[in-house]
Amino acid sequence: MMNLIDEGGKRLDGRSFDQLRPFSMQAGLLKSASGSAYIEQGGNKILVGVYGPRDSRSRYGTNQDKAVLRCRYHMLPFSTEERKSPQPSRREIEISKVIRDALEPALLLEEFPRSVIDIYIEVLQSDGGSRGASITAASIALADAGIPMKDLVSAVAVGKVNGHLVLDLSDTEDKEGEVDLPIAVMLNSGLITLMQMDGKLSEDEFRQAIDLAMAGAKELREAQRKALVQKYFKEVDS
Amino acid sequence: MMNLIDEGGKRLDGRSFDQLRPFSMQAGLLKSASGSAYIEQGGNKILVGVYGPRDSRSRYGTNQDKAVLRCRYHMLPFSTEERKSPQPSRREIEISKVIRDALEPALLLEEFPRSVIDIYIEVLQSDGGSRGASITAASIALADAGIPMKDLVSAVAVGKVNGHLVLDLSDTEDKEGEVDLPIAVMLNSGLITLMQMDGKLSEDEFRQAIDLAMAGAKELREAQRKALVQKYFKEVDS
Amino acid sequence: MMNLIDEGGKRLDGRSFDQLRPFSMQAGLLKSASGSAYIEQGGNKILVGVYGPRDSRSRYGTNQDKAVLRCRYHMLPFSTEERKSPQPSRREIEISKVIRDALEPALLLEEFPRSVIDIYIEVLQSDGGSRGASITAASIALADAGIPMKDLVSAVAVGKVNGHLVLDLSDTEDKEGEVDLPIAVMLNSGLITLMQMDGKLSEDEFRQAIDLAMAGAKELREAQRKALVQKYFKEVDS
Amino acid sequence: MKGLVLDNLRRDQLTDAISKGRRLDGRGMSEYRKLEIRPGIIPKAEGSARVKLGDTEVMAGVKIEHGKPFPDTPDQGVLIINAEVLPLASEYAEPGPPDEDAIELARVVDRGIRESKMVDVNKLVIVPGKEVYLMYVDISVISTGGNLFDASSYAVVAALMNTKFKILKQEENGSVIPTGETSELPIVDLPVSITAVKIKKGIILDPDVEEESINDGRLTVAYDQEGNLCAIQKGQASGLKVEEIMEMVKMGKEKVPEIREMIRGALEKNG
Amino acid sequence: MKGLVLDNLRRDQLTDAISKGRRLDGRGMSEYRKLEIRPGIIPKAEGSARVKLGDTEVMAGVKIEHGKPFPDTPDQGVLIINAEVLPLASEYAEPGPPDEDAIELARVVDRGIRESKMVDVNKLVIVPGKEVYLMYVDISVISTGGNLFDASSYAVVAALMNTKFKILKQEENGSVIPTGETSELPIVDLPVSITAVKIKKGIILDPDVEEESINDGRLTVAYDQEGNLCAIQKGQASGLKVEEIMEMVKMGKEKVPEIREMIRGALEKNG
Amino acid sequence: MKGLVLDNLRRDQLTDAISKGRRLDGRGMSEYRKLEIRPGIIPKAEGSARVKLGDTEVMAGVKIEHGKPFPDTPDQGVLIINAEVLPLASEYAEPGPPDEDAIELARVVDRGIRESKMVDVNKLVIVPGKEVYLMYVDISVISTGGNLFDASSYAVVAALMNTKFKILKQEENGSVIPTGETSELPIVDLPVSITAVKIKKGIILDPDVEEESINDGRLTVAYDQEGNLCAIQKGQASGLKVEEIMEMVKMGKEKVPEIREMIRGALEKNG
Repeated sequence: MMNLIDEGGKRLDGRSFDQLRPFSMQAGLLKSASGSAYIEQGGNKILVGVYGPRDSRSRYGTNQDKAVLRCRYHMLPFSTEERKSPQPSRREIEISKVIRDALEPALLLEEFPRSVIDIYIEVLQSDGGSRGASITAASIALADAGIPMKDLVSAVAVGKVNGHLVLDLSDTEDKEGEVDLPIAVMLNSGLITLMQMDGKLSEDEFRQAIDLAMAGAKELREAQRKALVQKYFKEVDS
Repeated sequence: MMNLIDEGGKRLDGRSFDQLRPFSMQAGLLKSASGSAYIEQGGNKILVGVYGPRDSRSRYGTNQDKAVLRCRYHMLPFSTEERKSPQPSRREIEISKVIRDALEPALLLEEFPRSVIDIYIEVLQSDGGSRGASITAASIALADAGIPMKDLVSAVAVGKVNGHLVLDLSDTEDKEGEVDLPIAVMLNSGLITLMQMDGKLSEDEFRQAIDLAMAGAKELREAQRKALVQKYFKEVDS
Repeated sequence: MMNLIDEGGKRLDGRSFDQLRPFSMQAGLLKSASGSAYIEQGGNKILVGVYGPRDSRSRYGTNQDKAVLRCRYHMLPFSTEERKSPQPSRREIEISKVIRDALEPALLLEEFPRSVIDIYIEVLQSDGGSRGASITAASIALADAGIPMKDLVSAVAVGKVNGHLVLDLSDTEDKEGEVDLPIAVMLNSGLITLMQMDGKLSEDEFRQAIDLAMAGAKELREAQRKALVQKYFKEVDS
Repeated sequence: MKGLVLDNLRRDQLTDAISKGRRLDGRGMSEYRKLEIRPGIIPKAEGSARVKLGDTEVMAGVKIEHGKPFPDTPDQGVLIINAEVLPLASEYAEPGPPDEDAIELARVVDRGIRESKMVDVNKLVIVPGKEVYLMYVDISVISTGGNLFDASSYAVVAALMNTKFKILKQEENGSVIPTGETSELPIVDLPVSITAVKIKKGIILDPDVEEESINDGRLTVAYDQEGNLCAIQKGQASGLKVEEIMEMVKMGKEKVPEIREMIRGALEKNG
Repeated sequence: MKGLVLDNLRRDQLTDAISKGRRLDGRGMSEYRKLEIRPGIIPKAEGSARVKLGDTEVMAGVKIEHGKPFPDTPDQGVLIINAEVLPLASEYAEPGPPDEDAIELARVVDRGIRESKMVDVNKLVIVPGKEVYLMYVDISVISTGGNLFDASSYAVVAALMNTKFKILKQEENGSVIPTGETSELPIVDLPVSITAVKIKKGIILDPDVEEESINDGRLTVAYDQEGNLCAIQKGQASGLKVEEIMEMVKMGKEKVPEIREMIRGALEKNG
Repeated sequence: MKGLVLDNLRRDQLTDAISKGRRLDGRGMSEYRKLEIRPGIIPKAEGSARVKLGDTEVMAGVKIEHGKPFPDTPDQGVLIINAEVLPLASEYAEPGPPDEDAIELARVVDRGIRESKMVDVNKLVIVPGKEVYLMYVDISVISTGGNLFDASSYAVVAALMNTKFKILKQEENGSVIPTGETSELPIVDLPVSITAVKIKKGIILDPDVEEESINDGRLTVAYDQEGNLCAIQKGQASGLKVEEIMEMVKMGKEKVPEIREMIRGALEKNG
């Protein structure tokens, strides 16, 4: 097992167990999209564009009662250690689905029957926790697009590393550690909209891990809010 | 040349030249399908589901005068000696077509204009003669779906093995023998609806081979009828 | 550098710098196409069929104001030194596009709104300059189809070989030479509708190269006209 | 995903019953439908099993081949799990390559097996770094009657436990040939997948197709032999409260021994 | 397959004539349309031929490469036949990968060649088990005027007979290089494909596109040099009686020598 | 290509201005929009750059791998350029494999780089004929605001100049491993792509998305360091007169030094 925690209880990058990686978020940088956001979190660099609500072009995906939400999580070929082939991988297809399911509960899709909302997530550079950062950013982009929402969705992974529960796994901690547990949550209602886990946890550890994630999500949510406010004032000022 | 016939005139699996492999057939085991059937014949294990007549979803395939018959012959990845790749092979595409052509003459498709009937053939385990067994089973499934038919279609292969004409080739006889000649027939009218051949036969041998196939088909047809009756009484009883 | 010009100023195949390869053209040899043409130029053997104007089948490609022009440049698997895989290569896709753009300016597409014209180019055997020969032939096929045109489009490549500008590159000259510069032109108006270049030319050389191409195009245009006349008289005679 | 849409009456009946702690088919909240596991039904495959769980029916087959290991795990055998929903499995199924639902199914089952460390992949090496065993596991869904995740997981677990394969060795000239002996897979755990759904405020295990169509949140958890959680997948576009999740985990954990015994029993009966 | 639909008048004229033992274009029941075979028209290909049969036109090209043999036939060269109907071949054709008709066409032609043992694949080995010749034969349909099976088969047979390829050898370091010599393929038979269709009660050979559109059953038979049947494909969603099949086989067998002579003649004129 | 369609009023304003030698955004006929080049923004990639040209935004990334050379250039490294227009780049973009526009984009950028001989591929060999460096260059279009060809070309040029990669060697046993040292690419030229369009009778450089939508002919020319033209692509279904082409070439040539300095400057600031 690789040594990921030093004697002073610090992680490889100097963080404490409950500390997030450095992050920054911006809203509204794409001109042609209805809404957009950019996030950096650790080595992740992720751009999200939202288009819609717009008329559904294909009859296949139309719903008479609400907008259809579509989501594509996509890694650029140069975003990974080894060049990623441009065809969508099974991993990307699954992540696209769980991200869509994590975001939909926050949206009032009933207000836009027969239309479609597209979320395009482009991972420019990937690091551990890219699905969480994608959700956090997509949430900003949806708000930026003016789509009515019950709450923002904030997401982060908790993991187990050398036996310790730690917040916001880096790539190395994800690969060399024991557990990866990404969680997305709407903090107002406390509803968890994404949860996946790889690796072994006891029931007690699992319960603690959720609490750790909640604390991290709270911090991220504050930054999401700030990014939206900043965008708003920029628009008012200009 | 591999020795496929012993001194006593018996085949590797102990059969005489004109003997079918052990077989069993069942009708109506899939709950959601309009009709279904399961056949085992030698090592073949084949499941057939029929859906329809139902509204044609695509305009492309619609016919104003009769139902469109579609057929997919598909081998499960673990049905063969070497794992079969999930993409449809050219062999599967050709067999799907000849099976469809073998079954259509038995159906009164004119009664269902603008609709489509789907035949899904799943080879769970493959052995020699899987296309014949597929036709025999699909025929039961179509009858089970209540689609009006002129006759059942019964199918079996004849082959030439170490110079002898034999009925119902096993996998080894197919691969090591000289000729494979699958035939499908509607016995009431004597109309042959499928015939393919690989390997060399004289005109006389060919004529004899057809007679051998006819005898085999008769036996299979009796079993098809029984499977349908059994299903009927099960329904009446329950 | 390979020696492509001999001491007497002749090219490998005995041509002078400004000489076209032997060529022949025929109009109207496909029975079912609206128009067709066949060209041989050097080792190129190219068949073109035009279908249309006909009703657009897909709504996607329909234009309310004019006919949609579609073009496929396709090499047969045995047309090249190494067998060409049947899937369309990126090169074929790009060439299809530039050929379409080279032909469209000559056509009065406004006369056929909501319809589609298909140009199918089949390279039976390829040699240097196949895109030029394709345009020259497609132009004949479009005229043969009776589609109203402002002018024929005539095309040929100029190149630089051992430091000399030469007309109508052969395969070897294309591969071993320094520059390939295919040009398509409507000679009546002097409008250049296709121009691509690989390799280095000074501004002056570039200007001279265009003149050389123009001279070659003139010769080809005369042959295009003859092929159409010949077809016309054949029809009148028969 | 296209699928069943219940009418309002039926929906209300179902939710009413569940709110009173009952289910319309008479099952208890934690009760599974009838589970039948038949291992070894495809003799041509190195391992196989057919699982019926109520109206749901799934087959899994294992084919063992050999080839290069993944670069980052040069000393481990390779496990590859695929899933397809056969077009005869329901009126909504269609032929074609796996869609996102089939891909998710394969990946969730895969994680349960992989993270439990059920198969000791370190023992599936022929020549370290060069030649290892490749385990291709294919899931074929024959009937979609609800709770595909659990049924598929049981089928794969049973098929792996049922697997017998030819031991291979590499010759001096590089070619890989059978030694003539066969072996079972090195099985070191027996993970059990349990799926719970919330319907209004009630939580039930093993949803059937109707229950699944109206669920307000799904959680699939795989448990290893020591009672650890080893893989989780939340499903459905909906939210779950922490207490609900913990309740689901608890109900699942209590259910595991019963299911594990059924899988073991089926294998022993067969073996 | 989308294609020609005849109007009723024309249909009746055709069937009436055939019921009286005549065909509208004046041909006898067993008579083929004008057959032109031009081998060697694609010098870049190792072998090639263009065949016109009435309005039907087909090209076949042979490319010879080298590579590994199939595992189950380590000491044989490899024959791979593909077919595509070019989109300019008819108003119903469309660009795209081969559909089921093109796939059937390739496979039926393939079986006639392969089962007749026309090419002695045992002689197409460079290093047994390691390197063999790969024969890629591609059929390109230029005009669909009826009876594609026979026209394509003749084109492939002529292209194979016309093939000249570079003899290869393997060097000590493993690379495969030309010896500098060329060779023809080891041709040991000359199979002939004959297609018959039933229209009402009449049987005719070599149907044109109109006859094909109203046929009540098609049978394509390949015959080897000794008069054996070596490959059969029944086509069309319809049934044939045993007597009808035997009649078709007989008419075909009688026709074979004439066609075989035409193919041979075309090759000799060219060679 | 689906895209912007201007209304007649706007179209007339644009063409009127250009006929008077002006542009609506105040630019001169040869003037480029604001150009920002940020190299090295994807540290995980061996090389990268992000380019903004007005509203157009493009990223390029370089990944260096190793593998076999192409058979016809056994002693050269391999350059492979791909492009995709991300679906977030405009309301007309859609997810999926590259369409003809993206393929053309990649190939035109490729020719400019390749024909200028910017990278000395003869130096990118590990073992001649066996192992060479493979340069995968991927263009990702983030915003389509006109003149994608130039913006993409600058991004690729900057990314290649920014590239640092691990030097590899082949061990005796055949495996390829890093030596521990890194290197820049052997850059020997700095090609500059200039795109001109004709609108009515006016010629302008660097069209924005509106200008592009009404252009009557486009010409993209890449120039090497010595002022030679090294790649050309005419675009648009329209014709250009020889004089117009020569005018475009001249305007381009005059513009080149300014752009080249900007690229160099961006790299130096970063390096």
